[in-house]
Amino acid sequence: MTASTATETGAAIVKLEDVHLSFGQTEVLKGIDLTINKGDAVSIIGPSGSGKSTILRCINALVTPQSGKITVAGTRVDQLTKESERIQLRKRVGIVFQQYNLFPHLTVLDNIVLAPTKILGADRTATVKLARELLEKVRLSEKADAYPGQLSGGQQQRVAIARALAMKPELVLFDEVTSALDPETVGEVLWVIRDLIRDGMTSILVTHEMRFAEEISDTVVFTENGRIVDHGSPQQIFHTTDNPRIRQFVGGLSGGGRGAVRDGEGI
Amino acid sequence: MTASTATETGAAIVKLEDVHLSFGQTEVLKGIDLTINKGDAVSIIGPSGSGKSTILRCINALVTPQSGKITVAGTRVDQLTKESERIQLRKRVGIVFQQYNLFPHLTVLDNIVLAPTKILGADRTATVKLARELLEKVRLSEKADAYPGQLSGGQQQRVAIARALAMKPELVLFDEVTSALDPETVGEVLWVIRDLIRDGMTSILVTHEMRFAEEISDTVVFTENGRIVDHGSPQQIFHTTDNPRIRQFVGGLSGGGRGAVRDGEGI
Amino acid sequence: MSMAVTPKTTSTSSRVLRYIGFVAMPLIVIVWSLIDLSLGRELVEWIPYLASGFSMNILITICAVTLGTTAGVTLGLMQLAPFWFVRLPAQIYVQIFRNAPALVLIFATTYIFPFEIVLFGNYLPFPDWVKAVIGLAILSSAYIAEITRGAVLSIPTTQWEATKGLGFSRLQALRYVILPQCVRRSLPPWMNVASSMAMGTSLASLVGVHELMHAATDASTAVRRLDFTIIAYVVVMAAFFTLCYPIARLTRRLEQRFNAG
Amino acid sequence: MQDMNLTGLFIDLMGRLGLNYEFLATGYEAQIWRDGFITTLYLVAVTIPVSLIVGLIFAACLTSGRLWLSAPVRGFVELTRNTPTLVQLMFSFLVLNTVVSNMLGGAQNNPLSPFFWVVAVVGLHVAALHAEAIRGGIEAVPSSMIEAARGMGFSQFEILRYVQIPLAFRASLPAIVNGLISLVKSTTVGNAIAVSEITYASIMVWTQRDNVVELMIVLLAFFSLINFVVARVGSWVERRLAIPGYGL
Amino acid sequence: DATLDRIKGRGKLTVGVILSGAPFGSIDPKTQEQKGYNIDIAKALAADLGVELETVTVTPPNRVQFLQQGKVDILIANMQYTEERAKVLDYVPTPYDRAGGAAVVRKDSGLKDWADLKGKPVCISQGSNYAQPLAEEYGAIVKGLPSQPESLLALQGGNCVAAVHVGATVGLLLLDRADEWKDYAIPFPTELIPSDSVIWLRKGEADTQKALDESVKKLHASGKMLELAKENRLLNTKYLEEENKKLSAK
Ligand SMILES: Nc1ncnc2c1ncn2[C@@H]1O[C@H](COP(=O)(O)OP(=O)(O)OP(=O)(O)O)[C@@H](O)[C@H]1O
Ligand SMILES: Nc1ncnc2c1ncn2[C@@H]1O[C@H](COP(=O)(O)OP(=O)(O)OP(=O)(O)O)[C@@H](O)[C@H]1O
Ligand SMILES: [Mg+2]
Ligand SMILES: [Mg+2]
Repeated sequence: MTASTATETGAAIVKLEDVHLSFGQTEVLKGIDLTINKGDAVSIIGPSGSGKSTILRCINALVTPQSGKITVAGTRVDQLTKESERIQLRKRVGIVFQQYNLFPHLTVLDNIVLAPTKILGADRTATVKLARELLEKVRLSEKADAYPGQLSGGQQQRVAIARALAMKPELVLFDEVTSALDPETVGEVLWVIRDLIRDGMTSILVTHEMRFAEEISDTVVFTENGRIVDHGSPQQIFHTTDNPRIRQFVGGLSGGGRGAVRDGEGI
Repeated sequence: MTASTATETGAAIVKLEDVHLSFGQTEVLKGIDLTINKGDAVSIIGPSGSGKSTILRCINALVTPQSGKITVAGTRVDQLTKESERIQLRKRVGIVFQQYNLFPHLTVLDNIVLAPTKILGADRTATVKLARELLEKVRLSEKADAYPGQLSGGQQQRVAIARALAMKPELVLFDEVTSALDPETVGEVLWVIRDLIRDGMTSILVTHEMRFAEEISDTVVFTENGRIVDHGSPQQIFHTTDNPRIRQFVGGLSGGGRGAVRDGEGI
Repeated sequence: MSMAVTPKTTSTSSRVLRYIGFVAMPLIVIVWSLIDLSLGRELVEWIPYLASGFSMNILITICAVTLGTTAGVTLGLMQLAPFWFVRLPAQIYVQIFRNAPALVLIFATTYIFPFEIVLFGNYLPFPDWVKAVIGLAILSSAYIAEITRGAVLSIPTTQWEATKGLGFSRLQALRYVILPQCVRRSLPPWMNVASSMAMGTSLASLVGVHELMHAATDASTAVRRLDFTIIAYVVVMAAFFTLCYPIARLTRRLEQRFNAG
Repeated sequence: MQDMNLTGLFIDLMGRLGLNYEFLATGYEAQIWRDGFITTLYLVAVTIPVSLIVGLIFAACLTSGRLWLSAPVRGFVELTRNTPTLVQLMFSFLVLNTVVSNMLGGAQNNPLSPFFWVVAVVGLHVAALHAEAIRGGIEAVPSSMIEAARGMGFSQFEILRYVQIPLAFRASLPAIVNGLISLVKSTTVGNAIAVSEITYASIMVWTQRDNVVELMIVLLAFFSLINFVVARVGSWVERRLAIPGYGL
Repeated sequence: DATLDRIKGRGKLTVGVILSGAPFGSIDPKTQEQKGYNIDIAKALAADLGVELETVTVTPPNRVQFLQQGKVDILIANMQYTEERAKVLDYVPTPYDRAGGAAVVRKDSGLKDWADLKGKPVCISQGSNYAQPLAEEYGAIVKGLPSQPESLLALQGGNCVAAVHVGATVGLLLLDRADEWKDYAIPFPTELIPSDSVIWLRKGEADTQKALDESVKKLHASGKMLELAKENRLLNTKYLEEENKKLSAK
């Protein structure tokens, strides 16, 4: 474990204040408050449908809440009205999804190079160099010219991470990046994220890998039913919490996913 | 755990003797010997590409080995030459795949009823009754008229199991039935299989859920690289084996999938 | 979020268009006829003649599309057969007839089929419209064969695998599982074929059928008014539109129905 | 001279088979007929790119989600798909063209030739077919992939340009090739407004010589040849653009 | 021969007619029946043979096919005599009319004779036989439109300087619809390739040919042909009058 208690490494880079969001009739976020400092690694855990992905989408301006304040790196995200402003924000906040969604018609290298050159207008030679460095980082140097269809799921997901990093984001959001992977390839993706966080990248992870969340996070946030039920150091959430719901979720198979199957309870 | 040591519950229903199989140049099965008795539950575990799915396909006559004997319920599967004979066999051996592959254009009920009525020529009213019982068993009675697209992955997989059972098979093969599911819905599918096995259905499971395999199997088979490296009671394979490779696979994240993340090693 | 917005806007726009489509052209015809009453009278006089022509277009369209679909699906499946002696003839048929202009195919039917058949000493006329049906059915079957082949190939192999696992034979799998799923995928291109067959019926005059295009020319020739010639064209367009557009809408509705399922 | 002899030989040979190609020996008819081949090829060569480019623009409008862009295009697509191309062409040439002439102060100032109208009407008609096919392809791009691109800061247009169209184009290529094959055949409507393509030339010959069968055989062979080439090029492009791991 | 036997056997004469416009052939909207000079001739012939008449509308691409196939017995379809046609088909030697082309042009166009059409676009209908002489002799740029109405629309739209059609048809048009055509005239002094309109039939049907020829001659001699022409408002009946004189004199 790298760090465990409160989050005072730097200034707040993400701040959500009383964020409410509904899709049509269904209220999905019912007042979210969350502060994340520069350099932090925050994990969000919680049952399916509790609003984890939606929180990430709010931060990246992919959805706009009905009320509440969202500040990301000095920008009031909730007040952005123009799509072009949202695009500006998204260039600074990387996001990686469960379905890695590489562009199947481009090689691995082109997948990484496309956005920086076309969206940021970066120089191609420099970007290719950066891309190769990133591929090295995710240990896929030899796959630069392969197409996504020729890679395993774990390899694709690592490319997706490299693609997000190529935009040199100030913050990266990971949404269940290992859920679609077969059990044996989960490990390789988690290695990459662990390295990133060790290098000091600010990141927010939604994950079902409890053990992993415990190891790498500075703060763990537990959401349920559109609310943040509790947050604290991994030690607090995973071991010393009094909240019976969290204990159950963290402990049982039906609540905690595969991450929990070996500790003997819950089946 | 229901039963643990050797397999003497009944007569052999499946017998593989020195089965060799190649796809083109690549040798996938390199001499498989396996005996399964009536009423047994056998789990096959092992790393990706080790030939687990291929073993199931051989038993169901979906592929034919180059050499070796396969006997299933008295039929010499390896000697079947006509497609119609293979179809006869498949009617008696159910198989459920990782991608549940329900027929998207039919309701849940019709998915289950289609094969028995059209293939076995069973009476429709009786089959519908059976289908409703099976849906009850997999706890989906209320979804009889839904379309597959309207169900979650876990629900679809349970329908797929019901569909296989509707053919009243003598033996059911499960090929990583929970791998494509998100962590929270794995449990519901495993419940159904556990119930089935408790009811005495002969079944062969390929699975990555070690804890589950340990709990429900009579025998666990460990495959690697086209060979059966070891087999025995769950106690033997998971706890008392001397084989370092199996220890590593069962114990480490990189080897054992998510089933292992909570026991503190491997990350 | 734009995902959530898109279907809504397209549905409003198509609702607006639905009405415009049906109303616009007939409206032009009516307003014009009312402004110039002598033209209107002329048109009213000719409507029965034009209508009798158009009934042939409808008849031929329905028969040709039905026949072409049946034959096309069969040919499409033949193209996928595991035996070359089934596959090859179907492939050759499709390549030849898909590439041939409708004009040539319809004309060829006059050449190939007699105008009457002698049956037990009785002269039975071989109706001209049947020739047009055959010509168009040949063309549409070649197209539909390709559509069917494409649709079958686009069904995930895992579906075939599932049927195998349940003990379906190849034909049973096709009949109960694969083809029903092909319907949705094939609907839009099928509609394209159906509407081009409807348009193709205007070539039926080549084999001596009294159809709308020809009737409109007859009418223009007889009336000898320039404005009548023009309004006759608008009437022809409106007629074909009323024939094809409902089919187009129906297929889109079906498409959505299957999407929901 | 050599040429004349060859023609003569051909006519003679065909004559023995009961096919009348005697017009080839004449001046005027042989001339328009030979020109007909060239005009058709030219027409096809011009109309194909027009239909592809306009089809792409139409598809972009249809999927833009903006009513003022999609509604007119949808209206046009339905109109052109559901009315005979032949009538559209005659209407455009005999009515619209006259209107244009009047606006420009006389036919002599009107630069729009019958050839232009064939390219416009057939090109736009097939463009509508392409647009529907490409729209299907665009809508089939998984929404999660679009969200991934949006999450990276792509604008709507950039998503279309770099993600949706490349994928949709591949997915709809077979349908597009189908559209091009019917385009080649549709150029024959040009005869209705006296564009001297090959069917027009054939009509002019067979109305005088009544050798319809002979000319139909040539038409069949000629169009089959062009379409064979189109289909070949189509499958070549399909292979060139194929990407591993995707059955696109 | 076969055709005559069949006509007699069935008691029916099947005639292929073309509806190229008044006065030769068109549709009567009220009865939806064909009318015109060609149809009247067909009726008269059938009456003379003592059989019923059935007419079939034909178009340029299918007329010969229909005749060869036996779908029609004879063609009265504006097909002028040409040597090429005579090689494949037989015809009734006595013509029922002589017709040539007339050019409709704008009055202010300044065109005076056929030679003035050199290098200018000229509209015709696709069935007509004026294309070759217009192009080869007078150097006009010929544009064949599907039928006469389109050709005339193209003329009015300024797409060509002249529309050349059978003299009788356009002459009658300019008379009947003087308002619409007030800016147009038929100024050329001569008709283009005046030639004989004959009835066509299958090759080698000598008996039919003979029987029909007699009938046609009879119609000319009795003045019935002339009468039909006048009823249908053929403008130029000079040829028919000559024929009537010649034959009735015998
Ligand atoms: N576009 C949408 N329209 C309507 N409802 C939505 C939409 N997106 C999400 N929801 C609903 O919002 C709720 C929260 O969704 P969210 O994806 O944030 O959950 P989650 O915590 O990420 O769950 P999971 O672990 O399953 O990914 C769910 O009930 C979901 O059905
Ligand atoms: N149809 C095929 N053609 C060629 N090779 C194949 C085919 N099916 C399987 N293989 C190869 O056979 C080997 C064993 O495959 P199999 O699917 O049995 O492995 P598995 O143990 O089920 O792996 P996993 O856990 O990934 O499902 C793999 O290397 C695979 O690439
Ligand atoms: Mg989520
Ligand atoms: Mg497998």
